[in-house]
Amino acid sequence: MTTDALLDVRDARCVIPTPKGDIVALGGVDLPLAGGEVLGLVGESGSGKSTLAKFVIGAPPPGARTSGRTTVKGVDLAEQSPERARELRGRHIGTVFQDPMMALNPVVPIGRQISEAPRFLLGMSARERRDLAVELLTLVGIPEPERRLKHYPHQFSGGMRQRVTIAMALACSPDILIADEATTALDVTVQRQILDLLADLVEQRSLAMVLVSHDLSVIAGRTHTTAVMYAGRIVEYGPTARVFAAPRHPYTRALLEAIPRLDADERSRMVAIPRAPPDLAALDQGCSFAPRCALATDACRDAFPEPRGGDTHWARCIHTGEQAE
Amino acid sequence: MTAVAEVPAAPETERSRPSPRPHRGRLAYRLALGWIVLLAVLAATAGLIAPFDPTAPAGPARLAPFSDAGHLLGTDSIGRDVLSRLLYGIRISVAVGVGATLIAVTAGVLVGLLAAYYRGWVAAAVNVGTDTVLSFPPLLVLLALAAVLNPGVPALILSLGLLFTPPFARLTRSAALSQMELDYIAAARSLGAGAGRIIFFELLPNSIRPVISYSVVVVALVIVIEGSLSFLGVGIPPPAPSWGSMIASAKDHIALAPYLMAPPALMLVLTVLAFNTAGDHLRNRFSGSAQ
Amino acid sequence: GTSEGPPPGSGGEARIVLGVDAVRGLDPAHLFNLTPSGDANRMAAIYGLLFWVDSATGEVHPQLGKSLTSNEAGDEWLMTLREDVEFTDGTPLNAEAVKFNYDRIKDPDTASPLADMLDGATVSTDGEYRVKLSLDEPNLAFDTIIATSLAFIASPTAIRNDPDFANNPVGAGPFKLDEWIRDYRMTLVRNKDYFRTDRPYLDQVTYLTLRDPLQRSNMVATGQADAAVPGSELSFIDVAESDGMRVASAGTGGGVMLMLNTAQAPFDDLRARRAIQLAINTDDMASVIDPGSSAPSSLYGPDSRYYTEGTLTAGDREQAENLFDELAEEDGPVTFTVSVPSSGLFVRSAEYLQSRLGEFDGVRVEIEILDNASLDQKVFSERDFQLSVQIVHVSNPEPNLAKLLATDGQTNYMGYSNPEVDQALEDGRTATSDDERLRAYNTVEELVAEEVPVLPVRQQMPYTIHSPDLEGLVLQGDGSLLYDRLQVSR
Amino acid sequence: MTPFLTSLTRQLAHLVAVLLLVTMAGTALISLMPSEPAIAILGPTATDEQIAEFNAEHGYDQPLPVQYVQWLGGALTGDLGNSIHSGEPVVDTLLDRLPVTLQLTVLALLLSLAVAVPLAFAAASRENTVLDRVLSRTASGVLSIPIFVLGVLLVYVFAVTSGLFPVAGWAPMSAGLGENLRYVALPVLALALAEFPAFYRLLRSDVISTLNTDFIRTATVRGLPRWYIMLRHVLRPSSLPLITVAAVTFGRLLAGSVVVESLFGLPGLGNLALQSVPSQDIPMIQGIVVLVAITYVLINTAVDRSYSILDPRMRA
Amino acid sequence: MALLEVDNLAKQFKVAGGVVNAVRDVSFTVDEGQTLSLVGESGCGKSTTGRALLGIPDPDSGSIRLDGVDLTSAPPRDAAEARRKAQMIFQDARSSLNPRRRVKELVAEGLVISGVSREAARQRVDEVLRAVGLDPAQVADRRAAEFSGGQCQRIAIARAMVMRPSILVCDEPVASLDVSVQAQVVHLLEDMRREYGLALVFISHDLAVVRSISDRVAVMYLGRVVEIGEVGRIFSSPGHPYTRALLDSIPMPDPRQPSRGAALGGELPSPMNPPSGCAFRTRCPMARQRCADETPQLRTLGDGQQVACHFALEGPES
Ligand SMILES: Nc1ncnc2c1ncn2[C@@H]1O[C@H](COP(=O)(O)OP(=O)(O)OP(=O)(O)O)[C@@H](O)[C@H]1O
Ligand SMILES: Nc1ncnc2c1ncn2[C@@H]1O[C@H](COP(=O)(O)OP(=O)(O)OP(=O)(O)O)[C@@H](O)[C@H]1O
Ligand SMILES: [Mg+2]
Ligand SMILES: [Mg+2]
Ligand code: NI
Repeated sequence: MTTDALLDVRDARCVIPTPKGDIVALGGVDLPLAGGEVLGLVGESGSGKSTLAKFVIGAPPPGARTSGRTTVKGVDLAEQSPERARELRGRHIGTVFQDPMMALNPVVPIGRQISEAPRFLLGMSARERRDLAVELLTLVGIPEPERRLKHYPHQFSGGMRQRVTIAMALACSPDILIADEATTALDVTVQRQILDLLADLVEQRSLAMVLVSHDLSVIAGRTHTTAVMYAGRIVEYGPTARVFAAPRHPYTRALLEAIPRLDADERSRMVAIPRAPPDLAALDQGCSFAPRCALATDACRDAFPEPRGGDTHWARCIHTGEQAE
Repeated sequence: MTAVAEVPAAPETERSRPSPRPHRGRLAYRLALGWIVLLAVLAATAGLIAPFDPTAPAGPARLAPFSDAGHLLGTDSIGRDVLSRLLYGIRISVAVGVGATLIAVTAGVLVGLLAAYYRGWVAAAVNVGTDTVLSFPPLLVLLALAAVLNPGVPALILSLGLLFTPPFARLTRSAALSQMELDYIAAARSLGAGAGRIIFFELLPNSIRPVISYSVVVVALVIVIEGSLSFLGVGIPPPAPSWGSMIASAKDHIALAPYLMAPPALMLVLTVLAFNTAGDHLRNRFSGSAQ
Repeated sequence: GTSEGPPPGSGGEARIVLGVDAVRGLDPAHLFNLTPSGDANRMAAIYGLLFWVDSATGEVHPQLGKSLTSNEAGDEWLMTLREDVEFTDGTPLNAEAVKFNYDRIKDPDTASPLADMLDGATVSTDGEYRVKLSLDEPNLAFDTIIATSLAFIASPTAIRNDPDFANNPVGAGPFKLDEWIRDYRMTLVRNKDYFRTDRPYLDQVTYLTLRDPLQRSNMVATGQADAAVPGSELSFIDVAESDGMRVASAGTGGGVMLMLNTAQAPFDDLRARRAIQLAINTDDMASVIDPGSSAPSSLYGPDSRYYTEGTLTAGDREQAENLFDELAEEDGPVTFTVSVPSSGLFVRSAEYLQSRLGEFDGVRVEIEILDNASLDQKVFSERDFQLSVQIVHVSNPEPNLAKLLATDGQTNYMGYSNPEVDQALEDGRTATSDDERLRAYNTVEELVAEEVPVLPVRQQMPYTIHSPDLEGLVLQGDGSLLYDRLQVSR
Repeated sequence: MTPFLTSLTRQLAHLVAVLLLVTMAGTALISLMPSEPAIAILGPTATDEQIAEFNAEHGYDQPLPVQYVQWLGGALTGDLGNSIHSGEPVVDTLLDRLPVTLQLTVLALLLSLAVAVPLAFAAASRENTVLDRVLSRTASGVLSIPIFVLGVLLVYVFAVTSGLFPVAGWAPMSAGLGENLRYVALPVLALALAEFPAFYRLLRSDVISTLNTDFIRTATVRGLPRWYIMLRHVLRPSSLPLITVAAVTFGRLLAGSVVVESLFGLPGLGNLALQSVPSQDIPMIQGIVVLVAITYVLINTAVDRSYSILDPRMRA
Repeated sequence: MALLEVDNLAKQFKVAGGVVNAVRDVSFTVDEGQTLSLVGESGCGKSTTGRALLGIPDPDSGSIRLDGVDLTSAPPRDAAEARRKAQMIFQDARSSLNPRRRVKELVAEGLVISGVSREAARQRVDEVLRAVGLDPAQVADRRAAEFSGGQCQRIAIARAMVMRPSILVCDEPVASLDVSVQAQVVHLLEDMRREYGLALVFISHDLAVVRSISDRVAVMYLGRVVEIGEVGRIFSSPGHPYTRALLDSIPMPDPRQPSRGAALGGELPSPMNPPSGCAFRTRCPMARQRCADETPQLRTLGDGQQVACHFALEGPES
């Protein structure tokens, strides 16, 4: 494949050793991201979404064995020295994590936290950095930014903290924004504010964004492309509208059905996916969804299916195209 | 007097670290455990395997160097067999270490749990109590209690136990306080469980882990302190062969027979090292899997 | 030690390490820690001595005093003083001053531990420089008592005027107190008005204190100090000599003794005391408790007039066993506790006794280690003990041996009472001829060997370790130095 | 009342309660000891009348509570009585000894921190490498050597054989700083060696856990240089437990680096305690107890306050 | 008479730097077999209300009548007796299970405390474990720490059900679960309710789940109930501007669905110094002076729907 993509991840693998055996958190993931594209990454808890995000930003879980390559703006990071790779990532990729309280150093004033990366990556002077911090705080909608620079993270509400981390992520004017469950810890009303803010920023600054969430509803209205993860692999990939309208993987379908819907009939019965998610330490070579899949056949258990259905919308299921009815 | 109470930091501050390097320090831990087990066996069988009576002179040899005349580690200034004294010394050193720690753990855990459960004035009283003990010059406590109770192993165990109670109380309290926040305590309460039940069935088993790993370290600390006290001449009275008193008396002859100091000092260092290593390992293991 | 050495050097400082500080001050009426490693050395430097006793021979010599003579019977003593001695505050050291000091000791309000020494003595002046001492009971060895226990005279003016006199001592000795920082150091400077214009040689004496005896010797070895009194263990002598240090020593009598409390079971029974005596090989014990030392063969030192080789009985295990068996049959095993202070020599002695006597059937020995306060109380004051270990110096039978063995003796903690011994001591005191005295003190020695109220187990040898630079060390009394003779060659 | 005042009064009440209890327990403990101060002072030759007089003079014939209250009355006016040994005011003696112990303690603490902090950072940032293992094993090893063995070894190596430092003894600041430092060097080294492993181990594990927090990972991911992260982001959050332990250690050393003081003959509080307790110098013992307790409580209060400086979350 | 009657409940917490009014003046009733949901944003006092019902901890003021017994004023023995009829499933199921104890002990604990014999207890434990879909033979001897979130939720439900309560307080029972298992737990609760005629107090911030399970809904904001009523009424015609904003903020799992209404501005106020008057006024599109001066009381709009807003039902434009 060509690398006109802004970000290109190829065959990302990540194995985490634990006392109970090796966990295959990523089992070979490809992920291209074009400029200006908003990609949604969904999947159940433990499916490897965060691991993928961490892989991209170069911070795999401690002790993990990783392989695969990441190309940012045509530069293969694997060919760079570790320091250079870190700099490049810091320069081009901004990251927003789930829990802002965890991502902010509790004992450093937020002004400094926002402006320290430009000091080292862009060589900004103290004055410029201060102005930048004020500008960014204004941008993310924090009132009285000058006064707030000296405040510590605990002096902000949850939503404001998340805005601060977004300001931090934007400090070096990155091209890519990775938001890992950036709104899960927030309330619905605040969640909506933040998602709106992110959408505005993507538009204004023509950023590419990876929006990671376990909640399909969050992905639905906010992304161009959707990738569905299951047990460390992307099992379905395609334009968001098509994935929601005509899911090709039985897992995606099951997930969509399981979402409790506000617009459903009152007192309608919620739908569950039978049986428990797979144990990542004991995957066999077959389709990892097979044990929970109504369509599963012996063929599913032989080998993990290759993507089917074309470049723009594909699914890793040999039953792609078959209807569940 | 060396340390009383390097108070450990609040337990399990580390967030769940899913086992970074599960095999780390295994070998050292096994060696340490092996040493401790060996000590236990030697202590139990000292009477059988010690070649000589530890308090009786073994013939005319005095200050004999190593492996002289059947004395593998030589003889001390009184002419007693160093190896035999070393073996019997395990009993005393370990008895003091373990005994004092047991007292401290029992009292400290009980007090700590009460403070965590009742808070309010109970907690304030426990605070005052532990600070009182902690702010006492330890030497005074040891000397005074020894004078009151007649110096000896029981007095030493008791006073060291008392001195080490506060750190255990604090450790337990902070561990238990964080447990008190958890809903299983509320759940037990809503099922009608009373104070005793909650303290002993719910709090205790969940707060005990940092205490266990710390207590192993305290055993080592106490063994060293016993040595220091003998060194200052206020420890266990002779002829009981504690390692500390062996080192102290070897120091009197350091110019004539410097080798005399090696066996007890080495024994002490190895044992302390073993207990420390075991304590570290337990702490790592507990904080790795305590979720 | 050397007495008259090379041509007198002048100036310089001697740093001397002692074991304890003069915690309770330096009032001569309240002599407490009067050991060479404690206050005896400081007192000797500040007050000087009226008369002093040669540690080895027991002979009395004058220093600040001129002469000390008695009448034939020994109940009238005349002390003649020099006319040119002044205290550093200008007060003359005359008969008045001596009387004042002695009367102060006798005064019950002073509560002086030396009061016993002057029991039955009346002090009067006879002219400005003569003091008359009239004794109720004759004592021909009273000069020794004066030289050992009553040799320090302080300025009466200072005592009268300064309530804190103990901390600001004023004497007529070769040095005077300059600075005293407790537990750090005490600095003495040359007394320019010392009666001998050519002495002292040194400009300054500095005392340091260090508890640990080995460290004291280390300090001299590394040149940090010029002299040290390591303590009671003789084993440091060998170490010091092998490290190139010099040792000034004197073989005196007495030494480490087992004290058997004759007022309490089991040692109220002579057989038990004899059994102990027979059971112990003192040569062996000496070399164990203090490697390199040996057992004394007499109560008196090898250079003493009264010394007779081999008066103390040698051990005999078999007899001891028999005696123990006999006792055990009557009242069960001989059980007793050894009460000792917590320092190495004494603890080792106790351990030695326990381990050696433990080999006999029918003997059971416990050890009790006591801190100083408890030792004072239990052993010395209440005398509630069975066996203890003490060091007793006997450079001359008077006064120490008399204090130890006489029925009312001050240090007779054993509660020992034997009219024969009392008589012999009395005879020794009043004997007019040397032969008579020799006989009396030999009788005492024989009785001690027979009745065993005490059992000497290690010889005594006061000593001071010093660097080759320091010269003129003469040991007096229990082993402190004569300060007007010290000099450094640097 | 403002929250600040409330917490202050609570702390004060705590302080007072602790001090009262400590001094009471001190008085009781001393009185339980079987030997009598009178004999310790007057000597074994003292007569019964002399003892009675001594006891009356010092109030030791009164019932214990009365003795305590009288002592407390004095203590409140800053009069801790006179040592019954030296006759000097206890306060003076304590003030004489305190600087020695204080200097010893402070220097030892600084030295051990100066060694422990860089080593801990070096080991933590290379967790589980050879360097880390070697450092950690060394620390555990040193931790296992009792200080009295350590002290004797140091004396032999640095004083007796090489003559680099004095064997023992003390020189006050007034004797010149150089001289003072020469004397204090070995005791400080002994104490620092004994204490540094605890700091090292604690800080190492705290730095490791800080390094594992999300905010450090975020900082790393943002491309910040390693040294900057260590300095700005790791040091402060990792230092809280270290401060607690350092403070406790400080209090403990003040109360008695007895072994070191006695081995090196330093005129400090530890040595004073070692002399006073066995010789029954009651006012002095009580004085030491008060001094140590006050220091301990004050240090704890200071640590509490320092938390809020280091961790803005704790500022009310 | 209602099974549960709550009147003017209030609870404060002392925290560093001040006092949090976690619950203020909350009243509601729950009938037998009925489900009342408490919804609202994080920190609005849902859990505090739910827990106060069980006395962990007791409220500062207000009354709770369960089956006619006033739990806050009855003699402790009677109150304890009455309280057994109420059981709770905690927000975080895992932390509500003592990790060191075996499942059978956990579930039996309530019975043991109330003096049921060991044998009888074991039977009932097996029974109830089976009822929540766990195989007693497999799970009884394992410890809670070994189970997944969904399984822990089931064990917690079993522990509550074994006491045969007449009312069950469920604090966010599905919030920490994946969508794929959420339904399983919700189904289980509904089955239990049907089978035992259980009343539920269901706490959740997820309105979609609430809609599918409840009869009535109470919406809370900063410690107060701002709206309460039939589930259908609330969802179709919310009276309080906050309820409306809440409903509008919920994302729809449908890329084509346009966002409804305007997003709320402003941040959640700190519960330590809530705004004067109507707490919602700082974020309310229709706030006026009156909202700052006067705290609105619940008033009935009709059909049992009550709203605490001075301008309920008025559109933002008016
Ligand atoms: N540091 C780690 N040590 C061990 N296992 C880990 C670690 N980090 C992640 N895992 C495991 O890797 C797998 C993928 O985890 P990951 O965090 O990527 O999932 P996720 O899709 O982000 O889930 P969630 O929605 O819960 O955030 C899980 O099974 C998880 O348990
Ligand atoms: N034990 C406590 N101590 C101090 N404050 C508390 C305590 N419990 C709750 N609070 C405070 O009371 C308020 C209400 O808390 P509560 O847990 O009832 O909210 P909630 O609606 O359940 O929120 P969530 O949806 O996050 O569970 C919050 O501000 C909270 O910080
Ligand atoms: Mg995740
Ligand atoms: Mg809640
Ligand atoms: Ni959700």
